[in-house]
Amino acid sequence: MSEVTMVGAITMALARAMADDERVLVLGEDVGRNGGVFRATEGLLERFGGERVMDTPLAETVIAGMSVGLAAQGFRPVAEFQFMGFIYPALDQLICHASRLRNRTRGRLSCPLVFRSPMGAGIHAPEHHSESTEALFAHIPGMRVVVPSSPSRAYGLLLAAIADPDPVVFLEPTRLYRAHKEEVNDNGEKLPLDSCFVLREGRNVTLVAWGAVIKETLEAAQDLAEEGIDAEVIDLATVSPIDFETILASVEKTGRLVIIHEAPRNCGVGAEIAARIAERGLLSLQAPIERVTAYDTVVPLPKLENAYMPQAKDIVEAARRVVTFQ
Amino acid sequence: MSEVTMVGAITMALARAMADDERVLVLGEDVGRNGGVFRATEGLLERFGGERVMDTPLAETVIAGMSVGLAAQGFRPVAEFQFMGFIYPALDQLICHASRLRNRTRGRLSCPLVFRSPMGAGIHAPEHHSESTEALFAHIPGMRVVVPSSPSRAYGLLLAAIADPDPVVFLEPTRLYRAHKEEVNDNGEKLPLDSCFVLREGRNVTLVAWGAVIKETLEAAQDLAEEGIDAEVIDLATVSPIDFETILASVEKTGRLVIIHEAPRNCGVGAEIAARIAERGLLSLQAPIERVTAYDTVVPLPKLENAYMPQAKDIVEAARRVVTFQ
Amino acid sequence: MNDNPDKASAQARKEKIVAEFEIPYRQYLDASGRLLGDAPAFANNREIVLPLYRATMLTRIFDNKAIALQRTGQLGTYPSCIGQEAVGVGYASVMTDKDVMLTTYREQAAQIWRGVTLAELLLYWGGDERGCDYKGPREDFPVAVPIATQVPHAVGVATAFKLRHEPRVAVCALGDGATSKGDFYEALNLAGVWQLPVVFVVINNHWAISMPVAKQTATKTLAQKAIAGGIPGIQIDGNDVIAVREVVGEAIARARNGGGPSLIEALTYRMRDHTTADDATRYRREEEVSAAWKTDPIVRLRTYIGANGWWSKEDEEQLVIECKDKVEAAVAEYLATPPPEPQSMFDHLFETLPASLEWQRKKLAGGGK
Amino acid sequence: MNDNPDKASAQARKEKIVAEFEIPYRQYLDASGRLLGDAPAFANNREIVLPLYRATMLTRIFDNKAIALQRTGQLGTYPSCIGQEAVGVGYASVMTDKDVMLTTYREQAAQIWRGVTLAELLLYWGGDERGCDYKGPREDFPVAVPIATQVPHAVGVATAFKLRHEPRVAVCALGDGATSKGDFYEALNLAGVWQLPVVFVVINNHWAISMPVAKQTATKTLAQKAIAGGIPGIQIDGNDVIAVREVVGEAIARARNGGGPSLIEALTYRMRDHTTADDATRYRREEEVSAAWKTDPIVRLRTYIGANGWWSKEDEEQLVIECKDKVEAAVAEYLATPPPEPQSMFDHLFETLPASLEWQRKKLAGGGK
Ligand SMILES: Cc1ncc(C[n+]2csc(CCOP(=O)(O)OP(=O)(O)O)c2C)c(N)n1
Ligand SMILES: Cc1ncc(C[n+]2csc(CCOP(=O)(O)OP(=O)(O)O)c2C)c(N)n1
Ligand SMILES: [Mg+2]
Ligand SMILES: [Mg+2]
Repeated sequence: MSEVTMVGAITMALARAMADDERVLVLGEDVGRNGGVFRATEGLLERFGGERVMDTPLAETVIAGMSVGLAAQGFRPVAEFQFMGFIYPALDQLICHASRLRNRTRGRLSCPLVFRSPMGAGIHAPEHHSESTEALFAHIPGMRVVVPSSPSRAYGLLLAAIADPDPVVFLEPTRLYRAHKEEVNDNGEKLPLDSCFVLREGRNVTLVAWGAVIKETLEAAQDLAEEGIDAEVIDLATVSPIDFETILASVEKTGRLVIIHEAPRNCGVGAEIAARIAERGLLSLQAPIERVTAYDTVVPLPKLENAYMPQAKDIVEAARRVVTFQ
Repeated sequence: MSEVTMVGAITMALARAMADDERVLVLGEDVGRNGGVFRATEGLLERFGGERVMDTPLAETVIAGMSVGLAAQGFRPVAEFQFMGFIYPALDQLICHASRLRNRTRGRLSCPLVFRSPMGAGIHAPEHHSESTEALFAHIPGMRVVVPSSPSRAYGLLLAAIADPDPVVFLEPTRLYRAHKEEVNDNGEKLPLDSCFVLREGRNVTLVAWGAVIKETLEAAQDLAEEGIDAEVIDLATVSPIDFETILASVEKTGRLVIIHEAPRNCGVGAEIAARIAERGLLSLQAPIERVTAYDTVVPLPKLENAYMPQAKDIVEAARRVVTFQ
Repeated sequence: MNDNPDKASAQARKEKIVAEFEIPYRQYLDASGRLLGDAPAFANNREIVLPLYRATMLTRIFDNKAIALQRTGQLGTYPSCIGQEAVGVGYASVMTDKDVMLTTYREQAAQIWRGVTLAELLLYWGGDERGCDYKGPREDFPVAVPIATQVPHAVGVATAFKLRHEPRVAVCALGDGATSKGDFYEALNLAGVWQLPVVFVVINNHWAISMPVAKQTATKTLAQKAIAGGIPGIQIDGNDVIAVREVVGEAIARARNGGGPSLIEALTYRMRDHTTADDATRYRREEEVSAAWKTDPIVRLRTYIGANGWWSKEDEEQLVIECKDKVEAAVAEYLATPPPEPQSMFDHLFETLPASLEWQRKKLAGGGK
Repeated sequence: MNDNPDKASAQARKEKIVAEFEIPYRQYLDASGRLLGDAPAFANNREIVLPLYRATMLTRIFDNKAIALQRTGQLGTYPSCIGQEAVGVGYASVMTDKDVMLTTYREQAAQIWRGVTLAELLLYWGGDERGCDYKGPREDFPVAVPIATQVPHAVGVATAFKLRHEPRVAVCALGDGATSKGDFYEALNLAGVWQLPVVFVVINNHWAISMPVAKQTATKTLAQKAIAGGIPGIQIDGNDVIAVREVVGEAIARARNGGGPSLIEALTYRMRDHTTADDATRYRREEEVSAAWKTDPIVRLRTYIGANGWWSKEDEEQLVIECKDKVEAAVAEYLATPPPEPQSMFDHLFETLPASLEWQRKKLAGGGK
């Protein structure tokens, strides 16, 4: 057991996966000697060598496309995209090939790859370094989208993503990379994909969130507790496909739902959760659903990023409204 | 007045816009001599010349990026992407630049461009020619997404899109291109963006749809009428931003909502509409919301595309369920 | 056209030159079917040449049949490779079973040589994914419809070979239009800097739907695009199956032996419409097409093998009958294949369908939604 | 390295050569500050050369100050152009106000010459969009952070100039790493085939964060990538402001007069960390950096103007004081600028905010959600 940050846990998971399975490769820009701009791949080159930790030219389209080729050949490429604002050139390969190769060939070829990328605002970074566009990926059939929110979940989910026989987009909230340390046992144990994590049980209101805002959501739950509002906090974790049964069961218990995400509101993943409740959980709803999200604007430069991101008090207010709703 | 198909109305609108505003340019692959693979730009080269109707090399990234440059310089580029399956290389420019240039420069530069692309299945086309991924575009702040569903709406909405000072992605259902003819008056009159069209008034259930499935939705409304179910049919038309007030008013009247789209269900635009009702229209809902959509699979090749696309009877059954719901 | 644009001025200024390049060209069998000097030895080996001829013929007859099937509503949109058969047959003939082919949608000639069955091709173009489950070349990629997107896959496959120290080569076919796309260039550059075992065969059939090459790029050749990736580039007569086999053979051998990637531009011509959905008379002149027919790779090769006394009128009639029989048998198999079950849409979406999607599969199996 | 890889073999085989290319190199002021033969006339014109020197100095002092501000938490992540000033100053000095510049994030030298104010630069790097509302060059593009994405914009701007028959040129700066991206190549190819009035200045500072050029591409030069677009390519000493001004000047003049696009590779060196968030000691040797300092464009130019008797110790001290005053004034203006109003996020999202978003703007104005 050792105390690690989330980025440390990610490095630990990468090293573990590479040690346990020689098909696992790490590639991307500056992932070698430099250990990645966030140091997520630190030490891997030294330990596993240049044939398994590959610095690529600055070319996201070919990083994505060559990963498809490597995966079809039986490797397990884990490609790092330096920031989420730079992963868009990879969308074409994800949509047209990575997510379809197995289906297109009726299982003859498959695409067990992982695309890792930092996500989210809150670190006073330059333009394009603060994106939360997980909804774009979640809408693509044939692949998974995973967002960890703690060192231990990052460790177990990344191991599961790498072991998964299908494509996984693994989005890492930069704001949490070094937010806190946690005991993580480097035992190679995976956490299940396609399932939520109930971080806090509660009777009065269900708070569903993922990624960096899990932090604010847990703070909000604390504050609410002091007001006597008992909030259940669910970390969606696998953003697509959604483990809806867990959410539904919680809403059937609490009758109230607040969804929190850092992405813009319109057509965000929160909408899908709300829609499913409106389809299958309507009768258990005792109040309108609320979404606490970023605004439908471009992520502002650092001077305004705090005004842009959902804050704990926004979550508290929303929860209060749904709980006190008559 | 003349009877035209939807693709004919689109050609008419392009010609009208080019005649009325010399800043309007048409560019893309095979849009010149060939008149576009669907003939949407037929006759424009002959009439407006090669400086305003530009055949580009086969390179979607630069088609998108050069359009940003042209727009920033005061032109009104209307770029055609040959099929929606080939527009993905343009996403990077749409997300990072077209939708942000005005905001980034505080209005110093802007991006009045239109990206046109055929969309949807149902014409027995090869792979990648049957996509309905409007949700990917709808989630991007700072731009509009418009989907016409009749010759006259295509004409008026395309004129509005071209005249609009901000980026518009204009998606044209191929299944409707030649589905039927309609009297369209080539008078240069725009239709409003950001607003729905109520195609049929009704008291018992609200059917919201857009694009090709408007056809099945209207058929369903007919069938429902024969059963004594009076359906209101709303064409969303501008998929983003959504004219929610019109939908809300309708649902407050009918108390029942069925959303129909050809795109995969998960994180589709239908989810956003359902979510907003669950937030602001919950109390007027007398039944769970239903979504009639394609499956969360890759669009199958032609042999199975009919099984994949929503059919009128699926809409009828969903409407019946919500209307008879106790 | 802009070959060495600065050369004159540079020399005038006696400028220091830091890099020089040249693009060679090769042809062995001219348009009239005459073998030119220094042709490779195999050109005189009927055991090697006749199978090449048979393969081009089978492909031609298959293509014509496929077009007929589409016209009669029995096949989907179809892109024939009529006129380009020598390219596909030529490069496929120097690949081993262990090599991997990645291509666009117009490489039936190579696919058939590689062992993709005619029935599989018909299934795919008839709108059935099962047509991509090749029983023959299990590792070959299915055709990539989005232009140039297979080129990055090819460098990935080549990287796999290199990492495993396997003597295998990835052969990637792409069109002239595809050379305008960034994917092609990014892959080319990666292949160069990692010295990957990959061969890029650029099939310059002079048209990208309605775009002639001259409107696609200002370069005098497409072969010179290799210079931007720091790899060898060469142009050949793509209707000369001897040149294709020889030059691609050299490139594959070099790649196999650690000599790195190369790019070969094969000059040929798209004799027919882009696909059955296209009408080429809208944008290209009939004279150009009829002139191109004079360079037909099949006629050329037939003249050659005939002149060598390897091929009689009877052989020809015999071959045509054989090919037609093969094609008809495939058509029968194709037409007799029942359509896939609707719920098969979910069978290979993931290795194991996520529980949350089970209800969709069930609903589809039940029919309707 | 792969220059003319096939040449030897080709000549051996007496192969037909269908295209030849060469990449020239130019330098006028060597590292020791000595002017070489056939230098352009303006090199002897103090009225032209001294402003170039002043500009490099102002940029250097501004960069150092910006780094200091970041270190003390008063500025965001900052990418200095220390060591590369001669490139930016050189090409900007031959642009007219009507020309348009498109660039990456490391072109302060050119931006300052173009009239972007120091306060605007600080605002932008301090995290405030208002820093991109340049009061000076209204049509210049804001810096593009996603690598190479400005190159397609540049060909669009150049197309606009060509369509309007305006004698204007788009100048696009990009880095060595950017040349690996498909966007760059697609734009290059389009510029070539449409013969657009655009000049691509590839700033080869030898590093892309931790990637040396040798790991970025196998090409001997970056200039040769122009060959793939069918346009002229030339390599120059980017720390020689005389060469930059002369060669870019020729290219701009050619483009302005309908002579089409060209690409110039300027050899320079990134003296400092990639940005203030980077630690270059992790991946490059100190000896390499100290060696590079010997080629410092500012020292070189100072030696030259000093040797010409155009520049005294007093002039130097005077200039440094002037620059520091300018920078301090800008810093004061920047620090005194109140942050933008939260709801200003919505002010320029669209020309007119859609009614459906009004509530969000109001909520933000009210604070909280
Ligand atoms: C990315 C992309 N854009 C557009 C298309 C539509 N399209 C299909 S084939 C084609 C022309 C391809 O020309 P070329 O590469 O020369 O291959 P050829 O058809 O001549 O074999 C185009 C534009 C596509 N398939 N993919
Ligand atoms: C598309 C994209 N991918 C990755 C990045 C992250 N990144 C920022 S700068 C940089 C290196 C750029 O190198 P180069 O083009 O040589 O410019 P330089 O920094 O040397 O001026 C990278 C990889 C980015 N900004 N954009
Ligand atoms: Mg072609
Ligand atoms: Mg660099």
